Amino acid sequence: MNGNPIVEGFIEAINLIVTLNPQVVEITIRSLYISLTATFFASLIALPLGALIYFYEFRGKHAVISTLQTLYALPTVIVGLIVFLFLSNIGPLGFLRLLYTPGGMVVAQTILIIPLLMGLTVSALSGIDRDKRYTITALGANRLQTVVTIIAEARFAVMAGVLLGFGRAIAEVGTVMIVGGNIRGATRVLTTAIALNTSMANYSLSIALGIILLGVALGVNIALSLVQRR
Amino acid sequence: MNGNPIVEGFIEAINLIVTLNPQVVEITIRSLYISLTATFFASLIALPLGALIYFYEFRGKHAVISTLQTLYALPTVIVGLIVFLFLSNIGPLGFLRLLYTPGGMVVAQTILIIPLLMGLTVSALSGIDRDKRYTITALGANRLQTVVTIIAEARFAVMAGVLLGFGRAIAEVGTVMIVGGNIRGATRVLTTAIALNTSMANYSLSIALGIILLGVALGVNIALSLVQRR
Amino acid sequence: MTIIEAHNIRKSYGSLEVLHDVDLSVREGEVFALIGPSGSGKSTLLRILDLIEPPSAGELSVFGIATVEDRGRWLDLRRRMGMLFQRPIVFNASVYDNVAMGLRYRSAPGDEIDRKVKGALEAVGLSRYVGSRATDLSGGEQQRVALSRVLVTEPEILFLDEPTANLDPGSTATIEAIVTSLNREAGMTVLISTHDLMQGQRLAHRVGVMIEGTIAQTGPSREIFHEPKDRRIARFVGIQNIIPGRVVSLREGLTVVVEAGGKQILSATPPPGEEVEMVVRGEDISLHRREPGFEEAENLFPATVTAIEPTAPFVNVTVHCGCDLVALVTARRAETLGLHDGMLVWVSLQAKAVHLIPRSGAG
Amino acid sequence: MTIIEAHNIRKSYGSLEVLHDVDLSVREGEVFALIGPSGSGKSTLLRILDLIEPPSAGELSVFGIATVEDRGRWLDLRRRMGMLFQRPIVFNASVYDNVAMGLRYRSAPGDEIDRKVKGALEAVGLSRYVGSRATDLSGGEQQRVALSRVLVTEPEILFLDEPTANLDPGSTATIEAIVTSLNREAGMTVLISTHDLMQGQRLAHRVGVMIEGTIAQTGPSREIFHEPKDRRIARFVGIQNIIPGRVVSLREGLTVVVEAGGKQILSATPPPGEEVEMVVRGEDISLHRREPGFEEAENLFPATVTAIEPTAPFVNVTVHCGCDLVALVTARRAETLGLHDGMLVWVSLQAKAVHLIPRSGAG
Amino acid sequence: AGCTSPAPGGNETPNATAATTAPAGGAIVLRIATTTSLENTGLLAELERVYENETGVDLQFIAQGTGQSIDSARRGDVDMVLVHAPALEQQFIDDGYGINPRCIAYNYFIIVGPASDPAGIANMSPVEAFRTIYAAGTNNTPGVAFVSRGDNSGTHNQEKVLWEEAGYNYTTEILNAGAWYVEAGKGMGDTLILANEKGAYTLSDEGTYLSFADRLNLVPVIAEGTELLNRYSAIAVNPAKYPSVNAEGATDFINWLISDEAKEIIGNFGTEEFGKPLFIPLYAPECTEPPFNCTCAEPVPT
Ligand SMILES: Nc1ncnc2c1ncn2[C@@H]1O[C@H](COP(=O)(O)OP(=O)(O)OP(=O)(O)O)[C@@H](O)[C@H]1O
Ligand SMILES: Nc1ncnc2c1ncn2[C@@H]1O[C@H](COP(=O)(O)OP(=O)(O)OP(=O)(O)O)[C@@H](O)[C@H]1O
Ligand SMILES: [Mg+2]
Ligand SMILES: [Mg+2]
Repeated sequence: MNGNPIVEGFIEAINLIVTLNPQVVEITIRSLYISLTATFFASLIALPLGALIYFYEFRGKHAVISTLQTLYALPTVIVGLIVFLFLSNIGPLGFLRLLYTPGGMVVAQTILIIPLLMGLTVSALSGIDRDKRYTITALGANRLQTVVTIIAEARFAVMAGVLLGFGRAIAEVGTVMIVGGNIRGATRVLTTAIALNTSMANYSLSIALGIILLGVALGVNIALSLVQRR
Repeated sequence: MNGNPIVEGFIEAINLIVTLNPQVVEITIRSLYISLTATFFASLIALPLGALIYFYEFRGKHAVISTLQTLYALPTVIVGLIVFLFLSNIGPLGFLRLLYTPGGMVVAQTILIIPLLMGLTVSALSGIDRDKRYTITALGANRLQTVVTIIAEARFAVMAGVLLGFGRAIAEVGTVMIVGGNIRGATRVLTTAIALNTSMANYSLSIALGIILLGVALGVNIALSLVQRR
Repeated sequence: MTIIEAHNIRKSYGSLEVLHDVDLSVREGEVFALIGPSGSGKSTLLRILDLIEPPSAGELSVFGIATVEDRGRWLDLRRRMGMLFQRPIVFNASVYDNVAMGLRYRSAPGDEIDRKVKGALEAVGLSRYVGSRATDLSGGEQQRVALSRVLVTEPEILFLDEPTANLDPGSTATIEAIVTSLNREAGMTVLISTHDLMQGQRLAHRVGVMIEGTIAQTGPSREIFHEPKDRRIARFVGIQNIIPGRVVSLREGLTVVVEAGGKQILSATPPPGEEVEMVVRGEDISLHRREPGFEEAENLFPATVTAIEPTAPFVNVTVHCGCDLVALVTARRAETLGLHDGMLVWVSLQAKAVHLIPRSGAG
Repeated sequence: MTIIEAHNIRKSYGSLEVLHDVDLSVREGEVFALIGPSGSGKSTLLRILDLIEPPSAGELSVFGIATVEDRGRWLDLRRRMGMLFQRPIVFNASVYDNVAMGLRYRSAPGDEIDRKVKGALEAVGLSRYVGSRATDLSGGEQQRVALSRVLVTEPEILFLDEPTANLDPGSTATIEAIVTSLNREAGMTVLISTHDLMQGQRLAHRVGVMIEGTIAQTGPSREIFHEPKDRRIARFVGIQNIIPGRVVSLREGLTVVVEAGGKQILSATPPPGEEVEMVVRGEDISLHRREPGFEEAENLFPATVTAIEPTAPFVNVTVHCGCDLVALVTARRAETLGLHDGMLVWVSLQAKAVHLIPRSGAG
Repeated sequence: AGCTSPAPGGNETPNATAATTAPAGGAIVLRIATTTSLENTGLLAELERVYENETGVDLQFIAQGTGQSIDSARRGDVDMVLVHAPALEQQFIDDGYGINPRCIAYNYFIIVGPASDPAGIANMSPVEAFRTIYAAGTNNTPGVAFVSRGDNSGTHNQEKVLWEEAGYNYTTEILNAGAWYVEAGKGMGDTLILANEKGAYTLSDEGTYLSFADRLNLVPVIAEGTELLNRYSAIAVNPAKYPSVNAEGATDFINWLISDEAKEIIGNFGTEEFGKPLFIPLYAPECTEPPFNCTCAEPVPT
């Protein structure tokens, strides 16, 4: 038995970062790229949808919100599997040839975090007080303008939701493993590398990669809060 | 290739539920038990801690909240690995003999969702207006009474956070796989069963189990909102 | 010309009926004040008239256009109106961006926005805050930002929902002055809700009293304050004396009413029934040290002072003269009269200051 | 006995200094009103005195106990006080549970809680809502729930932060009556902040004027309203006439001041300097149709009416007599006088109604 | 090797990075589904490095569960498979989805267990050993337990074969045989860790065991016997079923795999790290005879 893998993981993380290990740099950038892109597309879809759900009173609104909250519990493997079945050669979207590509991984993660982002957007907007809504309407905003204004106003809470979504995307392994295939040099990302190294008992390397992943998440977090504070 | 695994998954799910397949019932109950217990303990720890962070102004408060948000991106595999290293025979807590037991899985999931629950509690309480805090203080509440009152007042938002935490716990596979070991009849839960069946290409069974998992989450969701509405 | 015409408006939230049987018509260029107790539905009615929320039932036409049938035109109509809310609402952006919102929604050209925003901030005295974050301003300043945000859109109808409830007298005066001049100079139609009765009186041509979800009385403020239609309105407008009585005869065009103690009181109101209540404002009751020789008031009688309660700058004086009457005199007059408990005074009261309403069942 | 003694209190939020140099001492059994413009720091001061927030600097003793050194005792001290906030704050629970909160925090026995809560709800007329969800009540009702929640804890000092700003006159009167009787009967010390100057006058033994983060003047309300210490206070308390002048001589114990137009005006204030401003309340100026023979006012001169502005139930009359003066007369008196633009009137003004303050630089 | 220097041919091994830069756009991609245990040995990374250097073809290995990788091939999502599950392979070929099977190499499964060998199976034949473990397990002999992969992988299938050969019906007698028989339902590495923590016996492929050996207390108890043979094969996906697959690339790669150059690489792999090779390349005519019975030399016609 060699030393403590957690301590060694820290040392190794520092080592990998200092030496800018090209493989690690590559998969880190890929992770970031895929999860940021997925978060971006998911936000593009989920924020307006969430705002619409928040805005309009309709029958079954409560059920929709409950469903969204339930979908927080959607296992990543299931999402991965379903996306895989769609993108697979013989699946309905096989012709897109997205399976085992970063593009497919973006699709999978986008789908994975949409319910979360929608649900959190609804919650974030619910924090906006009714009089502000009335004010926006009274000022003559049309629907789109209303949605944009209200999201801008709740930007701190919405951003917290987006961050949570990004965190879920970059930390998850189920969908990217199934849809991406963890192909070295093509679709390997931090989490699949961690899973692989764990299965190979390279615990300290796993922990090192985990630390790098957290560092990346922290960076995104700080970057976003700087943007926000402007 | 046989029929569409998604459709078959639905049929199989109904079949498993109707026939009360004893294996499925067993792992479903185990999943529920582990994740509910973990959510309970995590809430017990994270809610008061979150309330304290929200309440007290201290240097570095912003950094603490940022850190919590960053920890949302903690990969489950890493948490599983670290808990594993602690609980393993040669680990510092090996004497507890919790490795490969449901107890150990509860510990791992509890640790996994604590940052999330803390962060979401802080957010939920931030929605409470300052004057309410002043009112509670002015009425002569001591610290504990203040925390309890404010959590009770923000119970809808806090519960949404707890639900999100529960969702994350019951849907994750990384920690339970490593710490629990997916041992049939002992530590196999819905997500590890899904992972196993997926690796065996039993896709429709995976999807069936995913549907059951969502059903369970929906049940918890509805139960909680009924409790809340009382 | 009638600019707002509402008929039979009803509004429910879930099972709670907030408005019912609301009829209202407002003329172009008019200042109309809605007064009424808290929770009576003033804000809800204003929101409906501003087309922010649809009524549950009823007819509403704005600018002569019926709105119920044609929700497609709501946005256009709404853009010709503006509303200021009770709580100062500002958005987490600069003062400039806050004031520019309405214009941006209307896709106004950039230079026009710039000119108008700066002009409006000048007018409310907030020029130096143009770049500040609006949420950092004090309540009064925020309300002025909100007002300029509405005014830059040059609404033809301006709704003000208790615009000064949270403001100090200085900020209140500023806002009242702006509203008055917009009405006088730009001919803007103004609907204001307020629970400051004096504000209603100061600003409005006509006042509507909202009680429990409906407009119970409409008229010039003098009428509302001196000739309320029923007991609830009388109570709400702060009338101190509501005395039950019975009409006994008519004399020289005046109604003679006998109150419980047997005293006869003359009123200029034609009898609304046999069982009536006399409604007399405290400030219409004059007190004298001795019988005034020159007095032309139709009612004149001696009474005993039973209570003196200063409510600066006035004094509430309760006198007993068969029934109890509360008179409101200025502190200076109270001093001059040398009022004290048990003192004998003469009460004079013009017949036209005694308003009669039908006796209502409940107390 | 002094129950609250604050000295040199300062409070900053980040870089924003909200309070500075606040000195205040309140006697047991006193009703003290804080008035001041919005944003001047009234609420902040009340929170500090109620030990909800610590001051950034300064000394504060409550019930004779110095608080700065000993934060361990804050909870005990705070439990002997109570505070009602401006916005009605109720918790999402039943009315009963809302009112019981303070007692539960003090671990009162269940039957005592039951008795007190029911009694308090009775007193504010909300008995029938005991089981309702507090958040469903109207604003006025919620504020009454909040008041009973404070009162059941039987505070020795009651802080009221603009308790009636959002309420209609009826609810306001109820709350004022309760406060007055608690002070008179239970000897409760009351600190109330308000921007309703009349409310301050009505309720308080003493008034403090808060301007820009400090208490600029303290005294009985008559003094504050008639003898403000400086121009800002004069403005705030709504004095219509602030006329610059120069002290020329003393005559029979009165100060003779010449204003810009050359007119001599007598004041009973000893001269605070050579360059002064005369501060005269509009309601202290009497107007007469012809020269009054019997008048004892030290200042008497003819003038021309230049503007008449009704602000019911009063009328603002601007007269020109060298300088412009605004007189406040009742609507009835204006009618009696038959006032009209350009009319010649006589103005009488007692020397003691002319208050002098040192001339300040800024306008 | 310590944890600080990644495992054999570690997929993160810095020395492997030279060849990993993504091929320029337009490079021919060949997708190969394979099993995690094979990927974990690091052999594939080595083959990839050499082959990509020689041909410029972008080899993409997708490591999945055994069932999953054959299923991927059945769906035409990959161009070929590289697996070690003879029964599943045969089914795949018989169903018409797989063509041109070539066996490449073999090694042995090993039965590992605690050094104390509580069931006393050392020096037994594999089948005897299984019988002994069964007896000890069902008698509740303290310390005797067996961890099964339980995931229908090649290794798991081999284990089932051994139980059958030992005379038990796997489904009725072994599953649910008692607490001593633990079904892990996970990959080989995790199963070894699990067995290690429980001090149990398990069946492992040699490669995975060697790469985990430094963190295990388990020792190989039985490493001999033809029953423990572990044969690796490459099979192309039938382009008649899926015209879109890269059949040509698969043919080329299979032909390269059976070339002497590749066999040499395979035959040397692991010597540096473990002091002995992990795989033994198969040559004709040995491969055509029992116990192999497969094709290993005949090039696939292009
Ligand atoms: N969106 C809403 N949902 C449910 N109830 C509402 C809503 N808006 C108003 N109400 C209820 O309708 C009633 C009338 O409210 P409204 O705000 O119109 O009164 P108001 O006359 O403006 O009172 P105030 O003087 O206190 O502002 C109240 O009982 C209130 O609780
Ligand atoms: N917790 C806080 N953080 C930052 N600034 C604050 C805080 N509380 C009050 N302020 C600021 O302090 C100043 C004084 O506020 P305060 O509420 O005491 O005024 P006020 O006299 O009560 O005004 P109003 O009459 O409008 O209630 C304001 O500029 C306000 O924005
Ligand atoms: Mg309102
Ligand atoms: Mg305040």
